[in-house]
Amino acid sequence: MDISSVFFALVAIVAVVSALLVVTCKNPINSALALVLTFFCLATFYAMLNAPFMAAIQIIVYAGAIMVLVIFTIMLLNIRVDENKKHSHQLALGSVIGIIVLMMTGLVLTRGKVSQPVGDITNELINSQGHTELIGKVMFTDFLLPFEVTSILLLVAIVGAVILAKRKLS
Amino acid sequence: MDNLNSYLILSAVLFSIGTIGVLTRKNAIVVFMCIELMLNAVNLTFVAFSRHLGNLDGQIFVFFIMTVAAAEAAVGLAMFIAFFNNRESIDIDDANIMKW
Amino acid sequence: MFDNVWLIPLFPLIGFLINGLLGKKIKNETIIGTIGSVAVFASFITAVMIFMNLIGLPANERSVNVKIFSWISAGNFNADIAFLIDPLSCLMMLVVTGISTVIHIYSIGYMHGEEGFYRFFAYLNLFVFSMLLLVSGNNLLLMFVGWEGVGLCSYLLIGYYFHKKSASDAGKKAFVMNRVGDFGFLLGTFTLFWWLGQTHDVWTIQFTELAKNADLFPTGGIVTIITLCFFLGATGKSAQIPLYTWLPDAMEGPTPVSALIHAATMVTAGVYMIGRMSFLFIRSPETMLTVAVVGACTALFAATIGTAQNDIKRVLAYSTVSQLGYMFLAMGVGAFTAGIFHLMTHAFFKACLFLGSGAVIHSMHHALHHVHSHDDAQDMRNMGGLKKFMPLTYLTFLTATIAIAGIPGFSGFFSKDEILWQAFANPLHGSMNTVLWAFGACAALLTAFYMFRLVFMTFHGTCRIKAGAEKHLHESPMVIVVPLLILAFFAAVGGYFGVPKLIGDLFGGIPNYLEHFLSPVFANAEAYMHAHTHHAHHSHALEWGLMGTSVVIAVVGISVAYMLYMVNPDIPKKFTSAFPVLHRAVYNKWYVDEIYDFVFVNPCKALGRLLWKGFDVLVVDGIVNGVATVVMAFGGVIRYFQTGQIYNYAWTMAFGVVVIVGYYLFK
Amino acid sequence: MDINVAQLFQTINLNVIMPEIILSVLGMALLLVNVFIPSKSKTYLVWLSLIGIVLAGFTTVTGWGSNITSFNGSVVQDNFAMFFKIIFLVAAGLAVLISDQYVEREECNYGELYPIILFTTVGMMLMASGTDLMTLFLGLELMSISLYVLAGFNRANVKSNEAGMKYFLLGAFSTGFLLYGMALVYGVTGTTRVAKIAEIVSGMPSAAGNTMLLIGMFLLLVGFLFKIAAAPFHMWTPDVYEGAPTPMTAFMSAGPKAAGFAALLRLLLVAFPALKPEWSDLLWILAVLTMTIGNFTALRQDNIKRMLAYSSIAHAGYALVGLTAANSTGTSGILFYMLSYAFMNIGAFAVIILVGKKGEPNGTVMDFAGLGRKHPLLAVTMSLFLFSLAGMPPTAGFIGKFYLFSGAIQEGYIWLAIIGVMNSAASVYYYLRVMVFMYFKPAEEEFDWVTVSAPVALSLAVSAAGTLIPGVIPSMILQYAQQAVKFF
Amino acid sequence: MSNILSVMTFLPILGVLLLLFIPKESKGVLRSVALATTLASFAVSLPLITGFQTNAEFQFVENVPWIAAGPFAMRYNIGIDGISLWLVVLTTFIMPISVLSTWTAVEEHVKEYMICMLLLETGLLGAFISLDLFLFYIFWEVMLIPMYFMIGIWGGKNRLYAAVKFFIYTMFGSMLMLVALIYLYFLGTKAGITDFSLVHFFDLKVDPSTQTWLFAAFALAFAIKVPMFPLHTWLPDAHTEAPTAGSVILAAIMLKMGTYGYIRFAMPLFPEASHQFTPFIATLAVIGIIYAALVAMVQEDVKKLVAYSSVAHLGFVMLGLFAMNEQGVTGALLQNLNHGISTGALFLIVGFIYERRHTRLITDFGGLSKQMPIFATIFMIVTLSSVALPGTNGFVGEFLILVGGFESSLRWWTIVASSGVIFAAVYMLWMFQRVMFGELDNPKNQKLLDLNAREIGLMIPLLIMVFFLGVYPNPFIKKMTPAINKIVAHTRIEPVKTAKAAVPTVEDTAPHAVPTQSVNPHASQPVAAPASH
Repeated sequence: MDISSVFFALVAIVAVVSALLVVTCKNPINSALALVLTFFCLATFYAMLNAPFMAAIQIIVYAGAIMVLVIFTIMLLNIRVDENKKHSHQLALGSVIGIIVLMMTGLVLTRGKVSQPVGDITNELINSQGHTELIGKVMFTDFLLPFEVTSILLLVAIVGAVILAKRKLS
Repeated sequence: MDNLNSYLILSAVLFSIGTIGVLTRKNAIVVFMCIELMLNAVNLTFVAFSRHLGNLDGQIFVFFIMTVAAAEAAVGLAMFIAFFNNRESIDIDDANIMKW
Repeated sequence: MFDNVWLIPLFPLIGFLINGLLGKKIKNETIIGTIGSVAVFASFITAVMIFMNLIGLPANERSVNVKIFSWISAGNFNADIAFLIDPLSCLMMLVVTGISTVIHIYSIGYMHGEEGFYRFFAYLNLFVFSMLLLVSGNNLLLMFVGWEGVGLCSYLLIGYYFHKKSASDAGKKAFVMNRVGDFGFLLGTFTLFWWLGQTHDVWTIQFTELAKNADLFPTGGIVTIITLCFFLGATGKSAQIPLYTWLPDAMEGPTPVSALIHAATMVTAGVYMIGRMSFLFIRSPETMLTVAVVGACTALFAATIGTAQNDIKRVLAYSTVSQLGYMFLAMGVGAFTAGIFHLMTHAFFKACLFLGSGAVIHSMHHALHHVHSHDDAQDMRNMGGLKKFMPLTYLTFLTATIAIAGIPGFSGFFSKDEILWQAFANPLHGSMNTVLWAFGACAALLTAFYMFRLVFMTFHGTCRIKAGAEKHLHESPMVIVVPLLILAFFAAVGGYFGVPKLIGDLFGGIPNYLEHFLSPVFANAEAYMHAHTHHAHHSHALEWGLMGTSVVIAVVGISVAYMLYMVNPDIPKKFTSAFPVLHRAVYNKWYVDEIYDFVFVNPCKALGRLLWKGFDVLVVDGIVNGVATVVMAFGGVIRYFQTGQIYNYAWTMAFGVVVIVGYYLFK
Repeated sequence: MDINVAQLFQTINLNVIMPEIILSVLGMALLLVNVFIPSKSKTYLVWLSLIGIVLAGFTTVTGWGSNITSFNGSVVQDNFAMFFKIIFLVAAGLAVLISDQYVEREECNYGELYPIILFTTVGMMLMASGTDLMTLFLGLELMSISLYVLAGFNRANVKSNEAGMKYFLLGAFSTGFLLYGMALVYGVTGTTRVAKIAEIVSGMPSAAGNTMLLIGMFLLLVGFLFKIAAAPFHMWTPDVYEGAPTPMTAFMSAGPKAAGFAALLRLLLVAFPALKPEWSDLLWILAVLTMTIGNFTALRQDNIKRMLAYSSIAHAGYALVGLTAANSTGTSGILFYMLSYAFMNIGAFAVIILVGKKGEPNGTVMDFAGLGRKHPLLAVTMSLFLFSLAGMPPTAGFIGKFYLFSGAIQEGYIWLAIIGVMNSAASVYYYLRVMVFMYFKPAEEEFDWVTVSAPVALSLAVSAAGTLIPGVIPSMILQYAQQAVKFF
Repeated sequence: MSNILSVMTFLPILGVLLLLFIPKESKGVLRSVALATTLASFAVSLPLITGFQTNAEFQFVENVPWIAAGPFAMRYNIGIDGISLWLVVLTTFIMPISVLSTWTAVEEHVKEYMICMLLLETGLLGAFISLDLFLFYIFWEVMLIPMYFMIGIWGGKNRLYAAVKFFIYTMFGSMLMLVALIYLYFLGTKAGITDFSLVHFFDLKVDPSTQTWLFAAFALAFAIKVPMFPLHTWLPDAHTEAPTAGSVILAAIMLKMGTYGYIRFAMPLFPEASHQFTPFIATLAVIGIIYAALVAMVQEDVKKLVAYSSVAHLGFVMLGLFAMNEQGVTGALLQNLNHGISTGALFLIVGFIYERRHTRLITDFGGLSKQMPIFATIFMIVTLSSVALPGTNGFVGEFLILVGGFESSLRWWTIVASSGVIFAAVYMLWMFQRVMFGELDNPKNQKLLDLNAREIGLMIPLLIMVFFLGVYPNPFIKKMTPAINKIVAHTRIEPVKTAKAAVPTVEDTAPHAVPTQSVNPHASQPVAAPASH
């Protein structure tokens, strides 16, 4: 068990615990903060996977943009604590289904057969050319169209957010 | 490759936790956060696969998922606000006018 | 000339159309009546001319088919509108048109002032048309057309006073009972057609063709089935047991109708049919026996009922049933000529009797009407001593009564005696003969009794009509009386067409015209009979003896009636009080109607109601609506899965994923 | 790994995505126009959008018969995609036409509506023409996010809010599964290009034994099954359809459903034909479930929008029958049916819009009482749509169903076809029920004279024509549908 | 004029278009236009009779491609032969009468009403002339729609239930037929058939077990339409609630669609299966005859009674069809016409009194003869025609059916069925008695007016046909005969060879099937024997 494995285990534990906190915290703010922690953990994993660009935008987009937005909304709406009333059946049923999903996914992963490496991207290449550049090249060649589509997607999101959230002028 | 499997298992765990959250939580924003958690689990899978396969398609995919997540966040949160404006609540329990 | 045979049914049809369509406009009774009568009379004349032509032919050529057009032809089934002219049909045409003419004329007087006078004549003409079709059609199907047609007219005419429930009930009953018989007729036709075609590739329903191929039929077996079916038809039409109950009820119709349809013509259609199919009937001993037994039983049975009826027309009705029984007895013992002979004589005297009773009722009605009495104009208990008020009617009535009672010299004697003799002597039924003869004889006794009871109660004794009414009783107008006289004349002398050889020889060889005339028609049957039965020779002495016996029987019957109703009128009352159950049973016609109601009518209605409310509404619609209800209920249930709660929806989705993934995982 | 720009641009053929470009550009332009022309009435936007839509349709049609991939294989212009694009354009065009009067009445007349509809259409088009999982995903998301907005468009309305929220949360949830499936497929095949996936899967010795691939494929389907409202992923449909503004409901019922089928068809028949034994069983069951649940629940609905929502679930079920068959008859049937469905369903919703009153946009079936007497023409049109939905000849709905069920029978799925037609017979009841109210019952209160604005009238005319004409001379459209599915 | 059939069929559509432009207030014009259209259609149909060559071929054929996409090729293929000729003419003949019959009864929504009538006519005619299975199905379904509205809008109290029941009942059956139709088509394509043309499928050899299922599906659809016991319960409801013209068309024409379907499609397409099902169907037919008669007997509503009588009559028709010999089929087809005329007339008659009294309960009447003599006469004639009195049309058909049945393997069934003639007399005459005879004691009936000129006028053609068909049916039969012979020969299982070979295969492959003719071996043997073949 080398050091990276230990590190992986530690971060993984943190990620799982924080994810659990997201689900269990009564206060949405706490959930949000726990989620941010999870995002950080994932960013760590990306870095470990030699994908520094992904780690960066993980933090920038998720932790930086999305979660700020979420927290802002929570504050705006002044939501403090989650419900007092208990919905035991909801909890139970949800948990059961979730756990089944977990077990099944595990089974799927262990039974499945992953493809052999097909690409030519190696650690050496990433180290030599730089991750961002490599990503950029692929994105603007093979995946140019999806990339362009994201622009419209974001435009729609903006316009939509404006329409939906605007208060009635009266 | 052990390494890949641990990532995959981890992402599966996160995905399931996210699912549980969606199924159990009542606050719409928390539900939304749980969905984000699910998406992140998927992202982890993608990146892990991408690394294993040695091509960057998976990472590109993650990039797009993030964009979509951002867009969804914008629209979703705006929607919650609109809902809150009308109902003074963002409990999904309260979204029950229409049924049957 | 034969080619013009279609004119015979056509005239009445034209009469029917004119009166039926325009009668309401014409209004004038005389014109309507004249049209109706002339139409029938024209037929009569034509029939006479045909008859003349026919007897001009050699005996073995007296069978002519006249095809008008092809009616139905499908596959190997072929039915033409075509007529058969042979001695039998010719005789029937003469009888039908002749008596019809008389009765039409009578009706002009009798129906005077009735509402729907035109309707009456239209129906009457239609009836004559149908009857002529029946007797002259050259195939089974055309006969069936007439067969049903007369049933229809009977229905219409019985229900002539349709506002009376009893009348329309009686009409319906007549029609339905006839239909039961028709059912048999149809089945017989089908079986005959199918069997002959199937086994011998002879696809026909034409009488002459069938007769030509008669030898193809075996004895008994299929023929028994066929003939029994036909006989069922005959019992319906000719009011034999078990389908006789409609006939007494049919007296609801106007009296001329009773005379024409329910005495002289239509009801004898069954007899005619058996005569027409004699070549077939003779080939089934079982059927012949059945016919004979049913005939004998009906003759006796109806006679018993006739003794206890008080309604003048009902007595005559039961008498008709009884006499028809005689005819069937004759047919059943293979005495076809005798049967047809009795048919003819019966037509004369029974028509006369009915018309006479009609005259009486007419008069009674008139008288009772004058004193505003609601007494029944047909009830003999209200009559008595009418002789002096309506002498001519009395005279004709008495003649006909004597004829029916079988007093020698009158027509009934010859025909009835011939039947009784044949019943006794004909070898067809072996040991049954005596029994059949005994039945016939008993019936003869009863006939003489109740007929004279009728005469005594009506015309003799004291006048029992409501006080003050008797001065309104009077003889009928000439238009009524003349037909009575004509018929009475034939009732008296009609028998001389068929004088038995025995008597004929006695009087210097008077030939039996009728037998000679009809013999080609029954030749096949006769030949078969001769070939297949051992013809026992009976002595002339025996025949004379039996003849004497029947005369004695008649006289005894008359005497008893005289004793009971003229000399000592208390005896019947004492008798009834001594045997109340018996009397009530006889008076109520042995409760046969009630039994039929109980056994057939009510169960059918109950079953219909059960099937409707029970099966149709409850079961079938229940299933249909039930399925709909279940589906709706199911929809009602599953819609509640749609709780409106997001997490429920999410669960469902996740659950779906789990199930399907699980399926693929553990497949 | 250098980029040869010239080579790169060689792979890009903008003609392939010309309709998308036209609509996107128009959408953006309209956003600006809306800002700079402060007119209270937005009807001009309707006509502008319509021009763009027609233009896009024209460019689509001119490409008929070509089969060009572009953007390095992430998008394709083939008959299949083009046929679906026409369907989307029809749906969008009709939706645009029926919106104006409604939003005006409901006082949510924001000019952004039309651009969003156009962007939605772009998303749908990408779903039809995308040959890369990423394109498909982004197309789907573009469509979905726009639809979330459209569902919640009437922001002052509680039901609209609720509809938007439900749609959003459940849609995002299903996206989670979709993405996980994509990830697994990516893991197994190492690519996101549909063509390559097909190549690899068919080359696999035991593709059916690879659980990861199977599950990946299935989770992938979930995302699209959700969009077409197939059971058990249909739960959102009634609520969202009921709550969303009626024109949006109409649009939602026609466009995204078609888009979902476009994606499903391409994935199942291009990427995973090798796994047909695996997915056809599943679809068989889902088709039966979907039809039955949809129809049976619709039987008991009084709210007409909700009823049509359940009915749209049922219709997804019918189309799934064709998908199960997966032969040219069935698939061309889907294409035909989706087009017909766009006409008839949007037409029906147009009538609902007209009959509805301000403030109570959720008409019940009872609101139709007496329509036949007061507005015979409107009632006749509605009857036409309903008969078509019920699958009565001579309407397009019948021909569509005929081909769908024929496809199943051709492949030997007799029982599926029988269950289908039985469902179809049961569905007649609730369609007839509307007609019962329209014609057989008198109006409960005085019926206001319905005003029909020009765009709505046009949309009704087009819908009616689109419902009736293909029913009488269907080969006009069917032959194109046949060509469209030829490459499967 | 080579496209005479198309003109005839679509002329009513033209009428519809015309009606659309006539304001709904001018009811007289609307009615006249509708009447003129139907009359024109009738006039156009007359050359069919004169121009019809007496042979077994389809005539006046129009055959052009219609749909061609994917595996399917549908053609607009129409034409008539002896079987459909008279049904077509019956349709065009009845339609003007129906239009005229509701001249005054329908006062509301005249325009829509007339449009419905005309659409209905197109649907009916189309179904009778279609030689393309798909085209037939289209018309078959289309005719439901106007009828549904006619019952639902202009019907009686319980019209809603009746209309919906009618529609869904019929729809249910035809849906299964659709599946069978498609299945059959694909069987055909395997054998090289390239379109839906009926004639191509006649020669298709379908294996017996498949035939069983296909036949069952077809038979179910047709049985519902006929309607056969126990699928008849929609009929009394539909008839009772429908307006007069609706009932007339329903009884006179629409029900014929079921029997026509059997003879045109179900039987020749699936001869082995037809034989196999014969005892079953005959049993149902006979049960229907007796059952409907018994139920009719106790009905309180005149219309319901007539409706049940229809069930009984059509039981006869079914029996005749499944006798599968010339007489039986001829009789059945003739009876189709007869039933159309007689029952159509009966419904008109019920309509007359309903229009006057707004009730159809038998107990509300009685003694009408006195007040309405013309009516009484007409009613009587029609009643008698309905009870198959010789000389009227009903008799010829019924007799031929029974003869045919008797010659076939269905002898015992026929014997039972024959008793139907008794029951028919019972219920019809009893009804007639209760309505027309007796005292005129209900004061409301005492002011009834007799039929007016219009009413008499529209009954007269029917009465003429009653007698014409009764007295001289041969012209009708002659035109049918070649076509019937062809179908009978086609449907008949060849006597010696296949009769032996077919029976075991039928039993092997279809153990679930209803008893085959082997149950009645001595009966089936002679049927196949006629030397004419």
